Amino acid sequence: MALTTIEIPKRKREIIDNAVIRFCGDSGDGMQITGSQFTNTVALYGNDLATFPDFPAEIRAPAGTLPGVSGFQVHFSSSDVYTPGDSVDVLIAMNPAALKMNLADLKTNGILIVNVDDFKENDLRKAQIVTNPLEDHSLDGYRLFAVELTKMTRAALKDLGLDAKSMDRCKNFFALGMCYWLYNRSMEPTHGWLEEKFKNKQQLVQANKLAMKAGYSYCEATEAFQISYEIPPAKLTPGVYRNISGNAALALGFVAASQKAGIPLFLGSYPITPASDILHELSMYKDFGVITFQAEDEIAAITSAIGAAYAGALGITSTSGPGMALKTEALGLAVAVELPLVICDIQRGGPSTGLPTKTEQADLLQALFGRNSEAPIPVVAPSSPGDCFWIALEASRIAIKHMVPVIILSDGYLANGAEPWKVPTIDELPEIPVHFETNPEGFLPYRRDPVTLSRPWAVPGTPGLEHRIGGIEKQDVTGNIDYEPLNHEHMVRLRAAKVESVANDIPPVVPEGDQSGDLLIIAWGSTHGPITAALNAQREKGRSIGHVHLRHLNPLPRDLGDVIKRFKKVLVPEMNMGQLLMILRAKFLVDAQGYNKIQGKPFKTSEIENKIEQMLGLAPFTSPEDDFDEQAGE
Amino acid sequence: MALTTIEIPKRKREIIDNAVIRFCGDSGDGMQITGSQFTNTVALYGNDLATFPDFPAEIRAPAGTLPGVSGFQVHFSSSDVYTPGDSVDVLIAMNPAALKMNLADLKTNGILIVNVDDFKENDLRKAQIVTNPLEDHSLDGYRLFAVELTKMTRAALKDLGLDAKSMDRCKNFFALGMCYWLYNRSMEPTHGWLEEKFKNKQQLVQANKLAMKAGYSYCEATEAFQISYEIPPAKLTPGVYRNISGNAALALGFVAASQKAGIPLFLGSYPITPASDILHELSMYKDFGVITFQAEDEIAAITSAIGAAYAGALGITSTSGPGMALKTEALGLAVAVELPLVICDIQRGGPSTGLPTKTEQADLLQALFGRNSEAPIPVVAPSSPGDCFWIALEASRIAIKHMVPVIILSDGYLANGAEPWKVPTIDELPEIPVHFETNPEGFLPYRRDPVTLSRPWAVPGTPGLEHRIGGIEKQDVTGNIDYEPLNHEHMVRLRAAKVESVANDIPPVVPEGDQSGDLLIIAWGSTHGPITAALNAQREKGRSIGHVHLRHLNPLPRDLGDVIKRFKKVLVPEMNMGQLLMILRAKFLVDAQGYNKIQGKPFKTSEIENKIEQMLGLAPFTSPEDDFDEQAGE
Amino acid sequence: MTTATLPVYTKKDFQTDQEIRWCPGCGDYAILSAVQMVFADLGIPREKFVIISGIGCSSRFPYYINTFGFHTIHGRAPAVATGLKIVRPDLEVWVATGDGDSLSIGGNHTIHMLRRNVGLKVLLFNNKIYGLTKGQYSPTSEVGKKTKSTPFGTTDRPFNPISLAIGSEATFVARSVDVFQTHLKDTLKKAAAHKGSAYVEILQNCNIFNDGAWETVTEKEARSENIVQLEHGKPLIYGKNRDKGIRLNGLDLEVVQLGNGVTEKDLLVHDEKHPRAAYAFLLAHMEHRPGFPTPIGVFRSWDNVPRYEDLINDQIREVQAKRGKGDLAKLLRSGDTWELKA
Amino acid sequence: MTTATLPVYTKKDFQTDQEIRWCPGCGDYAILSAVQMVFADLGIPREKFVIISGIGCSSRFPYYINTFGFHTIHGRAPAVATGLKIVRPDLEVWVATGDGDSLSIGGNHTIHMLRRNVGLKVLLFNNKIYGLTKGQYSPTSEVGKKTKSTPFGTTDRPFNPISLAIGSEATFVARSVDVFQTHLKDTLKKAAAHKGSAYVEILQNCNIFNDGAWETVTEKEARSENIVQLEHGKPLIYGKNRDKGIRLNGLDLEVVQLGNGVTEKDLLVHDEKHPRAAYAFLLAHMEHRPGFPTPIGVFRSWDNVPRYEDLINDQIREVQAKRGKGDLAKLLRSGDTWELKA
Ligand SMILES: Cc1ncc(C[n+]2csc(CCOP(=O)(O)OP(=O)(O)O)c2C)c(N)n1
Ligand SMILES: Cc1ncc(C[n+]2csc(CCOP(=O)(O)OP(=O)(O)O)c2C)c(N)n1
Ligand code: SF4
Ligand code: SF4
Ligand SMILES: [Mg+2]
Ligand SMILES: [Mg+2]
Repeated sequence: MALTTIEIPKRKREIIDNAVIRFCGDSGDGMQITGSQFTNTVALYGNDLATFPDFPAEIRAPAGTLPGVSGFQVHFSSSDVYTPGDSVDVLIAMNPAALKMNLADLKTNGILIVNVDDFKENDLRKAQIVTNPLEDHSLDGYRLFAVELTKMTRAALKDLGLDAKSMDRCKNFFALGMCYWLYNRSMEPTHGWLEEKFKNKQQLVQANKLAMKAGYSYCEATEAFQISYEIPPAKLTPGVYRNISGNAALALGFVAASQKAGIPLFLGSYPITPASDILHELSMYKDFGVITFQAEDEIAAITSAIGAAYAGALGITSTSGPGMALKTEALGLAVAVELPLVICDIQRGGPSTGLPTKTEQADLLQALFGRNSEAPIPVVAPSSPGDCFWIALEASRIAIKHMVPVIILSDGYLANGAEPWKVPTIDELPEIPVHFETNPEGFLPYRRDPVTLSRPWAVPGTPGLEHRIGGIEKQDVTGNIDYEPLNHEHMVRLRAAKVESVANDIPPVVPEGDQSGDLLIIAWGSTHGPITAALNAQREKGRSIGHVHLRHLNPLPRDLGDVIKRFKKVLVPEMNMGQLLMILRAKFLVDAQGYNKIQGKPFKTSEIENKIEQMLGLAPFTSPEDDFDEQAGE
Repeated sequence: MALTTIEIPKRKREIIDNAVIRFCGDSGDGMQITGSQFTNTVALYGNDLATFPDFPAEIRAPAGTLPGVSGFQVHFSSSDVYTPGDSVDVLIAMNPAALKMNLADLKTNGILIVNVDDFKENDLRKAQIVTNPLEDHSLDGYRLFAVELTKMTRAALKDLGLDAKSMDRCKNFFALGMCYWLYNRSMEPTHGWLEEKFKNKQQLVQANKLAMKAGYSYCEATEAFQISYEIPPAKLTPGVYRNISGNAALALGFVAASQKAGIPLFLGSYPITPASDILHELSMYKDFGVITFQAEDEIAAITSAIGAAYAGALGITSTSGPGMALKTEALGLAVAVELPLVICDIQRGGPSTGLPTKTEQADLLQALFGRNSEAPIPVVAPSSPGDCFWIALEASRIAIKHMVPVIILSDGYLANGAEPWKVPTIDELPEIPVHFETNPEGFLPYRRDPVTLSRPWAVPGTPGLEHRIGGIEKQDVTGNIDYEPLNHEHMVRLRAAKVESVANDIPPVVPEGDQSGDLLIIAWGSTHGPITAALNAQREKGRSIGHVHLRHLNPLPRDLGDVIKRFKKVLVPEMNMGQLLMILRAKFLVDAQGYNKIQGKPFKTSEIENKIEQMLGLAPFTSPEDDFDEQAGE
Repeated sequence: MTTATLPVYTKKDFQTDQEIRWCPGCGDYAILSAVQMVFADLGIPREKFVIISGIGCSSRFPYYINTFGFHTIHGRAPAVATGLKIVRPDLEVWVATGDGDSLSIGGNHTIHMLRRNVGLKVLLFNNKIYGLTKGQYSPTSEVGKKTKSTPFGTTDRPFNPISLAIGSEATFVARSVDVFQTHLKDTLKKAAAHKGSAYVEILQNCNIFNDGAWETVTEKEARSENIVQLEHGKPLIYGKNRDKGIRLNGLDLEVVQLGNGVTEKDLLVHDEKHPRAAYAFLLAHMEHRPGFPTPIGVFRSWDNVPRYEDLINDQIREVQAKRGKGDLAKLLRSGDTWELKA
Repeated sequence: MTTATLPVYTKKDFQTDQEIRWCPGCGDYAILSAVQMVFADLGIPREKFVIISGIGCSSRFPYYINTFGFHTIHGRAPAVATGLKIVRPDLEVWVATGDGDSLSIGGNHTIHMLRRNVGLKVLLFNNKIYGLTKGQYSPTSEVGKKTKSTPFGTTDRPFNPISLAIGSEATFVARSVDVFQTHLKDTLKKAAAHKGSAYVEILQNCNIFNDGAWETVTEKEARSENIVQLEHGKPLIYGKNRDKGIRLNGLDLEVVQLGNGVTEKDLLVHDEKHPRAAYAFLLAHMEHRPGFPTPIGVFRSWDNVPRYEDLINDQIREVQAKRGKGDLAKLLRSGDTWELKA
């Protein structure tokens, strides 16, 4: 062991504020696990962070091809993090296809680690690359580390008696080890995870530990890396944290809502990307009495949930755009019979099948208006993965309090993205009081609470409350079928007023940033991160900007119009063609401007900043279309 | 015959401009036929006219009950007629239920004819009437004619050997005869109709003729009627006319479109009120090669039509609100694959099952936005029953020219209402050129026409054009699946631009009435009649008002904004809660005001006039809600 | 909630104050009356009954029965009822539906409810027509039928609701007729007693748009020649003089005349518990053949299959027995957590 | 348009330039290859083929075959194909679908297509799982299966696609297996030759989410013991040594060991033209019973039923023959018209 001594020069360790690192490779290369482990480790250390997984639409495209590329990005910092990062400090590319698909996002002079063993001619061909980028100087602007990842992993594991395939499966942990060295992180948390994960497969625990160690040592031993980094912990609110994705948080939120309400949770759902995980998560919570019903289609999914709500459960259904389109007739029924229901639409790229694995915010108008006739429904939207937990509670609260269906608009970015989430204690959760009618005295199915305008929840099986409900227009109070003209007008306005009354509980609007000034940004949903980051950056430059991020899209907060009046200009960035924009313009007659990006991926902070500067007359604007027109021609 | 001579005093005959007459009775009383016959006769005479049938939601409610009441209203005139009339000059009520449901619309001092034979205690009870209105002076404000309709009909038919039931079925023709006397009309046209209708049942021809004659003679003989009326023919454009309902006109329009385009017509449909008649009508035109497919549900209806369009047919589907809601996912597919398709939504009262037989305009936002993601579709709306013919041609033309689905928004009022329609000659019909791609050279499925932006229509079976299409996002030109961010943005904007390009063919907006001034009314669909009538009345009073009635709701005419600027105020009356209003406010930032009536029935001219005067500061406004609050209390 | 003594009801207790809006003479009245009587007889507290319907004349049913009722949307009653039944397996959930509602737009929910064996009782009002929309053909209308939507006759082969149900693995399938009140009530009671999905086709006359559609079955004179009653354990005999029967011939059925050496013993003895669903299937197809009678009664009654709602709730109970009832505070803190100290 | 000489194609002519995006090892590749070969063999011009699919891994099928292809939306392929086929009865329209696509969301369109007997050939890729959405159970998954959406096991009884099809009055129903290339091609050719709806269930392995689901049928060692081939006019013999058979026993089937006096003559002889659909139904349910093999081959092939698209087009031709082709000017002026002179 000590026969020859290699002298390792003391290398620089730099303390920096934040870094963005992206692992990418073939779907079979385990990039999601690698990214999650790295995330977990930096989170445990106390950094703030945000992640963005980006996996292919295809189930499993042929190995090494472009459609097969999978990626995972982590942004971690010693201060607040709002987005996974516009561009990347360190890119780990396991094969040529991954390199090709991801290089554009690497910063100039950024660190690029590639697995040279997978840059053979055949690999290049599968990635439709003509000349080897490792040789043609196209990577000259980066700090390239061409590492024999496969070979070195095999060497490290040669004594374990694994076959070649199994050994090669560990090469992602070699890369992970390198990153741990690079950012001075302990491998302990990942050791713990491996031991838990492969409890009964000690050989795999060993193999992965060894591979990781080898990667770490490789950096330590070679002189390739002249510098490593240290990112101190962030100043986060004290408490217990966990990493959580939007879909997992939604599921937890519903379990919490059902527990707080003291009624069973029923999910009727039909699998669809990117909503399926809500079904998967909730189907595990049988110990909470959660009922999950995988229906024959989206219509049965929502109508079974309506049946469950009728029976006295918290009925919910989860889906994405195309499935949402199928549910709209049933939504109208829920409006007419005034039963509580929560519908989760995890938006994805469209129209039609569109871009199933990509994110978009283009179902807002569908949520607001996608039903026959006047059938208003409250709509809420979470602004971050962790916020999905709270939005589930808020939607359930509204549904039960007002006896209405409520739509939650999440999106693919929130659903799959994850962030550290401060775990609430039980008494931090809102109360969700439920009153089931039991008194037959004077009972009438559409007699209303004067404040919430809700009708009684009178579930089958309650003696003396036998009554009939249905989707035909009915007389108020009695619920009897009624075709009278004036009754219809009354009922239409009543249903609208009931939804409007939800605004009674919306807290006053307090913009982030400035309370009045030059520019107000109004937005909703998953754009919260990049907008907040841009807002902070621009305000540091002395600009007067406020930001209202709407959680309630219907009804809107009552004082929103007043807030708008306090600003000179209004900007509405959305991942659609201007849907909230239209609502705001119509309602407030304000000449708000849209900033619309519809590329299946979130805004970059820099894009928002650029747009802000343009609105403030400080810079020309390069819109995504301009980019596009340059690149795609026509 | 001449044993005693009854001296009939010469009675007054008054020449008047117009009259509104309403027949109402039990569903079994044949009121629709009676009304149609009267309509037919006045039309043949050359009056302008409009009709409004109002039948019950129920199949056949028990005879004599309130839900069983059926009515038919005709407004006929020597000048232009725009609506069936706000209130009624002559009301024929065949039973107490009909009287109760319709009396409110009879003008003070109007003529009221009732069948006393059906005002027995039992009849009153079925109508939930406590005291006999014929006796309690509640009808004092009208010119009441309590006629023994049943008895006199039986007397007239006693020699024909019919059973009592068959005789009683003729009493509606007794009433019809009375009306012919009252308005000095010949019974000839109805004779002709009877002979045609009961070709092989001479007994029935005789019976109905006799009953009608008896009614006529009764008026002639008794002194009850002191006055009869004469309404001279109107000055209508010369030509051949027929009476046509909106649904029949739509069906004819599609046959015409298919003939002009030279391609087969395929209707995929699932029955639903009030759209079913389109299916019924088209299923009769087999001699035109029309294919009607009664699908298993609305989804199969639209998707089979998409399949038919793919095959090279003019694919259409017809439905109403709840069925429209079910079609939205498939609409997105049609947008994505860019195939021509026409969707007819015959709007009815909602939400959910709502008021199936009542009219409403509340599906506009569903038509514009009721789909997942950004899936723009041209939307057009007819303004009268006869216009339904032309709108079918226009929708087909747009669909084929731009390779897009097009939505037609009709409504229950247009669908069932009828008006005299000037039959066009073949060369008055627009051309609908169709180009099927046949040249394999350089063929690519998404290569576009530079002006219409449409892709080629390349139908299966064409040698050398084998290609694949689908709902996943695709590369422009090649049509290959493509998930690239910038390609997606390009395609989204391209699909929007394609729909926008439809505006190239929209003629400049020329308001009815004034071209600039105090008030601009913007409206669409079936409200055309009452608005035009109100406009004329108000302009005669010297007010400066224009009226734009939009046929194209998406895209809007390019110069609409300019027109709006020429007026001080904008009023948007709609039978919904303000849907077009929202679009106009958002697009033009104009503080347009809505006038919203949502009672399952059309505006009255007087209501629009009142609103106009209020907008002009000339009168206080009584909204329908005010009415309501007074009447329905809570 | 449940009292020690069983409630005693009469038909009246199941009537509502709502005006009935079916055409006079409609077969729906008879079905309504039979159901009200059967409900009264079952000895189950009234509040335990729920009737779920879709859209159609038949789907107006819930308004006229004084229990809980939910008139939903076209075709979706089985799905609404499934959600309800899973949450409340203790309720008696009946579905009222038409041939259009259940077999056209609602076909998918129907077959899935049956394969899952959800404990619902389904009343299929089969009048071979769309009544409420005024007379278009339905998926049970015979080929060539002229209707509002097929002035030249239909071209669609109809479903046989019984064989479709059997093909969907239904555990209880029966047929009765609106005007055969005793038979209908008996059949409904059997359906009520069945544990899983009970699918009951009721031949119903729509006297307005399809009058006499079931004439061969209901017409007093002819009916005994045209119907064979399926009675468990009894031979398939029919005819005015009970002189005809159904005999098995290999895998086929044949009509035989009794006498001339052919006796009751030769006839097929009905077995509603027959282990092969193909048996009921064979019976169901009999009526399509010239010279064969229409079978009514219980085709199949197979009680060995657990109810869907029980399986779901059992699974929950099992997990809770093993893991204990869920603890929310624990759940929220599950997974990889870390604590940041102040 | 049609040339006098029949085109001569090879498999290659039916391949496209699109990268195939199925997981390596997926059973879909074998099905693709078989279909390409069969298409090449049928002697039909390439442009006459159209493949319509829904959504799922299997529904990517059209992209990889060089014919006309339309990848529609989930579950709706039969309806799209029906519209197409009615307008163009001359085309060869094939439907590619999965067990989720066809039997879950698309169940209604499937059963209606079959009852109507639309001339479509349906390839049901049955892998007993939702592949594309990454592993939830499907309506053909076995009870108790643990999947992403059922971590504690499913509680839904599955459909048997064959019996559901027969219950829907299907005229051609067959089953084959992805890896049995010869059998698969034979079966596809028979489907191609059938006039009406041909429903072909193909047992397909999803090696990612449900690997080995059909192991008992495909596993080299065991397969001959677990499969019985249905061949028209041949007895139902199976087993490695062809020493087992299926015998009819009343209305039931039993497995018998040949020898000891039991000979081939005692066995059920397969009759795909059997006049009673109950026969095919009986065969279909065989595999659910312990000790019974899984039948593959053509269960039922019944050619006496006209195709839906022909009936529709015939009706149009008849009306046109009787009334003449429609005259638009006349039509517009039909009904009660009147003329107003200037
Ligand atoms: C989504 C939707 N599509 C269509 C309709 C129109 N509709 C109402 S009832 C009905 C069919 C009725 O037939 P059936 O189910 O046989 O009931 P019946 O009236 O004969 O009892 C139809 C098509 C509807 N209400 N909703
Ligand atoms: C309306 C709608 N709902 C849900 C989905 C999501 N989805 C896509 S494929 C699929 C099921 C796939 O299973 P299967 O049909 O068996 O095909 P396989 O992938 O197994 O070949 C589902 C649920 C969708 N695309 N559209
Ligand atoms: S239309 Fe037919 S089914 Fe409907 S209520 Fe009338 S008779 Fe009965
Ligand atoms: S997921 Fe399964 S069915 Fe889909 S491509 Fe992969 S192996 Fe085939
Ligand atoms: Mg019916
Ligand atoms: Mg599958």
